Amino acid sequence: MPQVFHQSSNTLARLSIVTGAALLVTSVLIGSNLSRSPYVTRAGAPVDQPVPFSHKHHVKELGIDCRYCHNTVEKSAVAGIPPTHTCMSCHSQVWTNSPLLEPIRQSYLNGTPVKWNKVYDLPDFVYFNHSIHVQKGVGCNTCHGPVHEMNITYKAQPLSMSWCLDCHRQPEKYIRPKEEVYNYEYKQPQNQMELGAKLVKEYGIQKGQLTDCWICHR
Amino acid sequence: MSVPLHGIIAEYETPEELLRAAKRAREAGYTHMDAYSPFPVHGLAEAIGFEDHKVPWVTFFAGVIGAIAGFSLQYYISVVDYPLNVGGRPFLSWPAFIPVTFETTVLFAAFGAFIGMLALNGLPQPYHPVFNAPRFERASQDRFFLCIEASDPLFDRANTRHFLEGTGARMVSEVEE
Amino acid sequence: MQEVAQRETGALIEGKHTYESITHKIASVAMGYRHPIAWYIVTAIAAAGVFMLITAIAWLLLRGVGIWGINQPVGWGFAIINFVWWIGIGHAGTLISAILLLLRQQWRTSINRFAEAMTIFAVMCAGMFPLLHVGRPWVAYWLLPIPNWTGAWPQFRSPLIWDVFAVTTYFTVSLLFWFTGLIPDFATLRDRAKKRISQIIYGVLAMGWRNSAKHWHRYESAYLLLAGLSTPLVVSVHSIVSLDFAVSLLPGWHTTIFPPYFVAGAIYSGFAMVLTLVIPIRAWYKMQDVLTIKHLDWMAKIMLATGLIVFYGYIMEIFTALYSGHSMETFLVKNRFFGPYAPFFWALLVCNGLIPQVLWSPKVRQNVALLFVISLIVNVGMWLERFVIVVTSLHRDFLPSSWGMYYPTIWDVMLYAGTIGFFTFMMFLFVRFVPMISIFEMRDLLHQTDRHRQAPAGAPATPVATTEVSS
Amino acid sequence: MEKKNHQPLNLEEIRRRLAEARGRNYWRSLEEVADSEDFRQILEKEFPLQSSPLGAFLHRRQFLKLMGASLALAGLTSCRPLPQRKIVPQVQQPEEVIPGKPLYYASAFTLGGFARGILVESHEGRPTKIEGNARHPASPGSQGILPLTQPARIHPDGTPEHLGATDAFTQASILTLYDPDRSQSPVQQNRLASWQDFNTALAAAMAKQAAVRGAGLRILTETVTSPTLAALLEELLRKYPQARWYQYEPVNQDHSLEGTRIAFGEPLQPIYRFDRADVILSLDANFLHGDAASVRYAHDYSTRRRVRRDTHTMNRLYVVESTPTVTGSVADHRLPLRPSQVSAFALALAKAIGLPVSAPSLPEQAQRWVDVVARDLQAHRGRCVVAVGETQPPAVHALVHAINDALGNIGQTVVYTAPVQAKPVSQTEDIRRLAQEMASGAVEALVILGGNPAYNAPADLEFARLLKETTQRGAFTVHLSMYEDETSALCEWHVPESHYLETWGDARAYDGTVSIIQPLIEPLYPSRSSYEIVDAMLGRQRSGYDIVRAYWQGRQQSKQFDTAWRKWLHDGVVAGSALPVKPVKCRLQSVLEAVQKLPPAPEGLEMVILPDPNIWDGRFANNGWLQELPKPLSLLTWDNAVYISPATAQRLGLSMDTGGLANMVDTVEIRYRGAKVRAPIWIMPGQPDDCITVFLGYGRQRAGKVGTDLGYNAYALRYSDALWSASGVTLAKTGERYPLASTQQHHSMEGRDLVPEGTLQQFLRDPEHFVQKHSEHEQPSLYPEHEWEGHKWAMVIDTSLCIGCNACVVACQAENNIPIVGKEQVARGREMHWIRVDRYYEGGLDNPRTYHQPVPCMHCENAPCEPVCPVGATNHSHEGLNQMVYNRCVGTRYCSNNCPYKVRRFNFLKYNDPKEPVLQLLNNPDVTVRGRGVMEKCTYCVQRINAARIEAKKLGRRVQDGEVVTACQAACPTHAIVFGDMSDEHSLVALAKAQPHHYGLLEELNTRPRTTYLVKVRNPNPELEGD
Repeated sequence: MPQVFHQSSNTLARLSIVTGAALLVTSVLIGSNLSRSPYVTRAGAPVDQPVPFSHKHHVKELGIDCRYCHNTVEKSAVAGIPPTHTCMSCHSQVWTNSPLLEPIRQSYLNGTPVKWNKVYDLPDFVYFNHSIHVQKGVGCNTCHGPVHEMNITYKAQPLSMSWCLDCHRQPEKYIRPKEEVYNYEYKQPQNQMELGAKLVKEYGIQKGQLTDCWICHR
Repeated sequence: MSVPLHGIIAEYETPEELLRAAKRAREAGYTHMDAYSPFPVHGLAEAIGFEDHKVPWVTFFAGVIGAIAGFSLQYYISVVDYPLNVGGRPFLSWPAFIPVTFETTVLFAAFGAFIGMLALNGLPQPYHPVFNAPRFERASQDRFFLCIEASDPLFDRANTRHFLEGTGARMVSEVEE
Repeated sequence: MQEVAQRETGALIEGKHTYESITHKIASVAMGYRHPIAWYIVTAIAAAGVFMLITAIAWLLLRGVGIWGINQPVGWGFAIINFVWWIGIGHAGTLISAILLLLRQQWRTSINRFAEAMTIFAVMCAGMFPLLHVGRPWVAYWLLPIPNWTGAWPQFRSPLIWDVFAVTTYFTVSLLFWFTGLIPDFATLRDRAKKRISQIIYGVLAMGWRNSAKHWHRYESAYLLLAGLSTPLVVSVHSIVSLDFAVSLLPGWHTTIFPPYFVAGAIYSGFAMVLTLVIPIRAWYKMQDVLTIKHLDWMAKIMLATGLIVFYGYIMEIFTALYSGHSMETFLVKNRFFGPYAPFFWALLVCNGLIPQVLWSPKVRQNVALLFVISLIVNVGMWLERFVIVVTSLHRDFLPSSWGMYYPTIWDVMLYAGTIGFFTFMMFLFVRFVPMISIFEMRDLLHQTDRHRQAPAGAPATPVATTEVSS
Repeated sequence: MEKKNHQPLNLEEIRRRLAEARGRNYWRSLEEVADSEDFRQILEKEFPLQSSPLGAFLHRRQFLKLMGASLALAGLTSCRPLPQRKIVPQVQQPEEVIPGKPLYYASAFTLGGFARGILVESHEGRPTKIEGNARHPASPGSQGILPLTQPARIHPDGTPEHLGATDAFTQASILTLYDPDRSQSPVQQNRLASWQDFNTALAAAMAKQAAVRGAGLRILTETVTSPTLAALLEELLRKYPQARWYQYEPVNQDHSLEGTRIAFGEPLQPIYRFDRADVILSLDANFLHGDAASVRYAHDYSTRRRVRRDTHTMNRLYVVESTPTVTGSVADHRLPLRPSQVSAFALALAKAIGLPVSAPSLPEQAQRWVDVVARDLQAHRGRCVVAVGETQPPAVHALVHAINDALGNIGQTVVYTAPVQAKPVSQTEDIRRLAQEMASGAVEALVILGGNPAYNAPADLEFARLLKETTQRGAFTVHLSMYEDETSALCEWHVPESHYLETWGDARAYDGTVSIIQPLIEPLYPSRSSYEIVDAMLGRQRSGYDIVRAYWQGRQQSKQFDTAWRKWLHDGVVAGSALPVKPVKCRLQSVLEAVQKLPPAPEGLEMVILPDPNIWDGRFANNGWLQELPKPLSLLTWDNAVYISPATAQRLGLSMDTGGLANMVDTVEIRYRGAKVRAPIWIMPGQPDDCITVFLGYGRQRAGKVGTDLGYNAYALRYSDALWSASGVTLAKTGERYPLASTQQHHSMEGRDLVPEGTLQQFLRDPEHFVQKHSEHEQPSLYPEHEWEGHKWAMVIDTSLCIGCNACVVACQAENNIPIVGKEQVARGREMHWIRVDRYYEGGLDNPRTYHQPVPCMHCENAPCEPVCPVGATNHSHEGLNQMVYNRCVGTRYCSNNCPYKVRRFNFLKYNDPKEPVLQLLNNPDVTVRGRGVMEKCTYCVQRINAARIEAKKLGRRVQDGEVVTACQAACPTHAIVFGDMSDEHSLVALAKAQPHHYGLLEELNTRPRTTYLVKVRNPNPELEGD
């Protein structure tokens, strides 16, 4: 009498196969989505700073130009974090005794720098050069997002390689006239693709080269 | 005792006896039946009037899909999505893409054959009424069975039983649903 | 039980056997059988090997491949040698079960299950090496085409990618083929099982197989198709492995004859390994009457044949090298003959070329002990072949300034020995829990050979009027 | 002071712990030191800000990039979220500093007192790379030879800056700056002390000496060419009239100074003008390597060896030498002779050109040489040079001056200036006198400024013993040095010396040109320069800057001093400070007398003593780059060996086997005047028979974690009357074998046409068919041609010019963060150098012809490494660069296997472990630090290409020729390496590729290398062909 299993086991068997397959698919989906999620990329997550510096206040409300503080953005690979001295050039006059600014004053007094937390942190094998990007019409907020709306600064983009490639493959999708680079109000025109194509030619951007590994990795 | 029957099953000692019995059952006009043997017996399927050639087709189409999937994967990666100058070779270095295409073909085809066979046989199916038949465990060892199912239009508890007993069966018994 | 007369054509199955007796003989090994002491000893030793393997891998992951003997210029050492060697060993399984099935060779029946198991475990061992030999194993998954946020993909011009696909396909298909073959036998075991637990286990594995003629019908065509698919596969796998070398431009690697003679070599070593394993097990489990001298004889013949092809390959390699007149090629031959690794080369010729020639004599082919020794020698020889190909080609290539030597370290050896332990361990577990010979095919074989006999002169089938209904 | 009221640290104890400790432990144990109450007090008292040496530095500078570098490993291996990293701006941004942009400052590196001009690349305040200063006579750039259209560098103030050549020492000197083994605090009698303690002690000692007018005060320096330091010392001697200032370093100029004294009656500095010479004869003069002017000489020499389509003449170089050297290896004709025979050769030559000398007999071949060479020289009167090496006795130097005089070369190809040394004395005499005074107990205060006499003074003086006794006698003995070395251990006081990149100073080049040495960085540890010490001895506390500036202000009484000063700093040279050429009159008589006194040729084995080509006199023993740098010709690393000729080795039954991983060689015991030294042999083709060569600089006892206990100490064999060569040496085979790690195991070309060569005559006869070419396009391909766009970067290396000095190798190592792997790994064949200089021999063992072939990545257009990479980690850029992407590499090593040039290097282990934080400061922030398990290789210095391209693109122009200079190219003294864009047919590289004698290595493989070569062209004398 070889009847080993109960009738229900048939359903059970088939069910287990179906669920097994389903599990496989979902786990793959979850995995791939997780790896792109802000949890991993930290995109959109505000980063605490020793001093709660508000770009919104300084940029939008006071209208200070990006380059006032990030003064090497046109010359160097790094945009530059302002030295304490830059802060004090105003804050020796205004908010001179605001408790929030205490670390700045301390730094200025005993010459120890302020240790800010990095918001845009590329892996060490990636070499990004600000100066060439602003020279070729990549706007600040194309990568940095609506900084002028940020009270506490956060990373607006995942900084994944595929994200970089998106623009390096088709710069015309994003670039704007040089003079608009620092304009945070700038809106892409309807004819972005034509404009982009025109600018790519005008700025002598060699598209093919932009996907060479050694453009970013060395 | 009106237990619904799955059918009536007869046990034989040799494949030849089973074959003969099956043929006679066909002649007697039975259509819904199945034969059980511990190893594939040639002509048995025909004897119980069973033809099925789906498995080769499933395999074939799976293979074709595999080939297309394999090659287009390589084409998309090397030509469309991220073309790279590798050692001065063209993006579409088709000769280099042959091996992988071949492998995916075989892989898909094999899965086709395996899954196709199981699916068409309705496996896995751990429970089946025929297992209720007495001594049926011998079907996977040294005995040969012929089962005429209750769903058969000509099926009649008494007649069918009588018929089977006339086919030189070692033993005839009823199989519960 | 009916009595069975002595069969004349019984060289493939000896002694008196009925379906029942043969089923019992094989199935019982997997269920409630008192195993020979040898089984425990070998399994214990093999287990120790497995631990060694684990140690070697742990240290490797901790320190990096620098613990091995590899260097510039010899970037590949034991890892790749062993990879090729193991892959080769696997081939006999597929060949026996697939090609011989297509060729309707009955004698394959009693060894195919065993050989297929060997294939699977050999490929497992082989698969470890490419994975472990990379500098950063934790990113080895980059060799698979997984969509990822770097936007980078594998590079399909590389033979290593071909390997990935070839080996995984090979493993999967072999597994399917093996399992398909096992389904009816699992059913047998399920039906023979006394204990509930083994009933369930084998029952699950048998997936409700019930030996129905309809099942058999589809089953046979599927089985045949899988065999048909495995046949080109087995040829392709080692061809592709050989392309790892043939595609390069290194003298001694850049050789068009590689694919065919790698495949031949693979089968050669595969059969050697089958013999190495079958001969003792056959003795320990008293399988002489199903694994007969005739089987060994046939396998020996195949070894002889493939061995000759391989030998021809060596000669052609040397010939083309010299005939090409390419200074680098001729130097390579010179270096193999008289260079620092010459002993390995000559040993290889002796092991693979000379010694197996004794198989011409039937006496040798039917001398179990001798066969066993020869099979071991061939295994060694095939390993040496890979060593010679990998190392002697690399260590002296184009620029004499960058010539060097390769000396394996203890870690190379431990990893290699470890895989052998793992392989043996798995084989013995297989023998313990799974019918090592395909039972239903043996019954079939028995039936085939019975055909010639007229029906047994026993009492005709007498109807037994039974009224009780099974419940 | 509080020293009394707490238990002082026992430094011996700490050193023991440090010796055992490795890596992080090392630093932990150092922190143990730092944490000790004692130490912190000392530091805080001294440097309020610098409570921890490294920490202080970290606070002072901005460190985005540095932190990058230190996390590079984590970065390389992970795509997971990294730990939150800090970004630290400065408090006040210095004017010229643009974060992320390097600055270049001119300074000078001195070796043996002689300056080589340098430009130092500085990233956010940390020097990372040294280039030659083309404005400096001792580190000439390629301008003049190669018409550079564009400056390679822009100086902070915007003026164009050409790069000059350098030697390996200069390149590697920056590693010493960051050496974790440098001494970091004053030490008194093995106890950590403070600078204040020292100053107190020094003041006391000086006061004591003031009483006796300095009768017991002795100062020992190395060779001093610094005007400032000399002035300070003179001032000191004026103040303490009885005091003495001695100079000693093992590799000095005694013989050449004495030679000029004999020949001209006064010590002079001979300067050769190889650029004006048609024929050059070198008598044991290795003028292309190691000499104060080597880089310049190599440059000048190369101007007459560069063969192009329009070339008609070349100079011809004869070398007669007692040890194979790079100079000999590039000679048109080379004759190995024992040192005594070289002297004899000089005499015979003098005789042959008609000087009244009696010539001893010479071997037949040498005699034939004399006749031929004499004829050739006389045929080029006034256009030839006879150069003599320091190893030859003074009389021979004098004789050579006479020969040059007789050949009318003086004033033409050989000129003389006043000595460059501030005080041209016989240093051997100096050290001997000091030793005598120490023995007599006359020395009460001994101040040793730099140097390491206890290790490297002549053996017969027993300086170490005397120094120990003097200290024990209670004398005030001080040793100022960067390491706490053998000498420090025997002095009462050791005080840490500042690295030259940390301090102010000045020095003269071989021609007297003065350079101001300006620091690039604040001292990493509390340390002083010799200037500051002497100033302190004078009872002042001026900073190095004040001292140097004050001196020069005093010299130049002009309103525009500031302008001038700024210009000097900017240019790296003090304009017009070169010493004027002196008209000289050769006194033949005194020369002849001196020559009479030459000893007769000795019997038996002779011994040559040379400074090690990489470690020099031992001062670079702890410099890993130089230790792992293959020594020219032998390509040995991490050891010194005894060179011995094949025939002699055979005679003595000595052998070495090069089969295995390391070279297992016989060891011998060298016996000389009672001294016994055990050393491994190296059978050196081209070494004269019955003549061994030993090398100084090894066998250090207290060099540091890297350099201690390597090799054997040859100083034990060096006697004050036989500095460079000795006879009567005996060798005894010990029977022990010793492993030596050489980077090349096989020395013949196996008849493969790898380094084709030919003579000038052949070239002139038929330039076009000078080399048999494999045309690229006769090779059929299954695939279509690849289309290139934009620049096509390419390199051409002129094998006629390469002298095998290895400067390029170190330059590359410094530029590209290439790790050192250690002797065992080198022996396994795992060295990491991205460019190697292959050396092949051809012809008989006794005097083979030598070929040098630098091999970087070929950047093949059909790169065999690329198709085999399973993950596409190596592939081609649009500009034709063979890209290697470390962060994509999984490490299959398939690419390396398939590379016919074997230029790829693999990180078999974690070579680039960020163990020593201070070494992280050295990393070039523009180059990824590679982790374990990834492949790497020459990138054509892509970081420099990208920098140039970005600047060019910002200005909307193309990168122009000469704008990208690779590290190897910049360093090369003979400018044998040309790099540029071959798609621009006016570029130098395109011109080079258009030359008839241009070829690609292994081009028959159809790899289409972008790095190609020019055939080696020799200019042999037909009369000597076959020699």
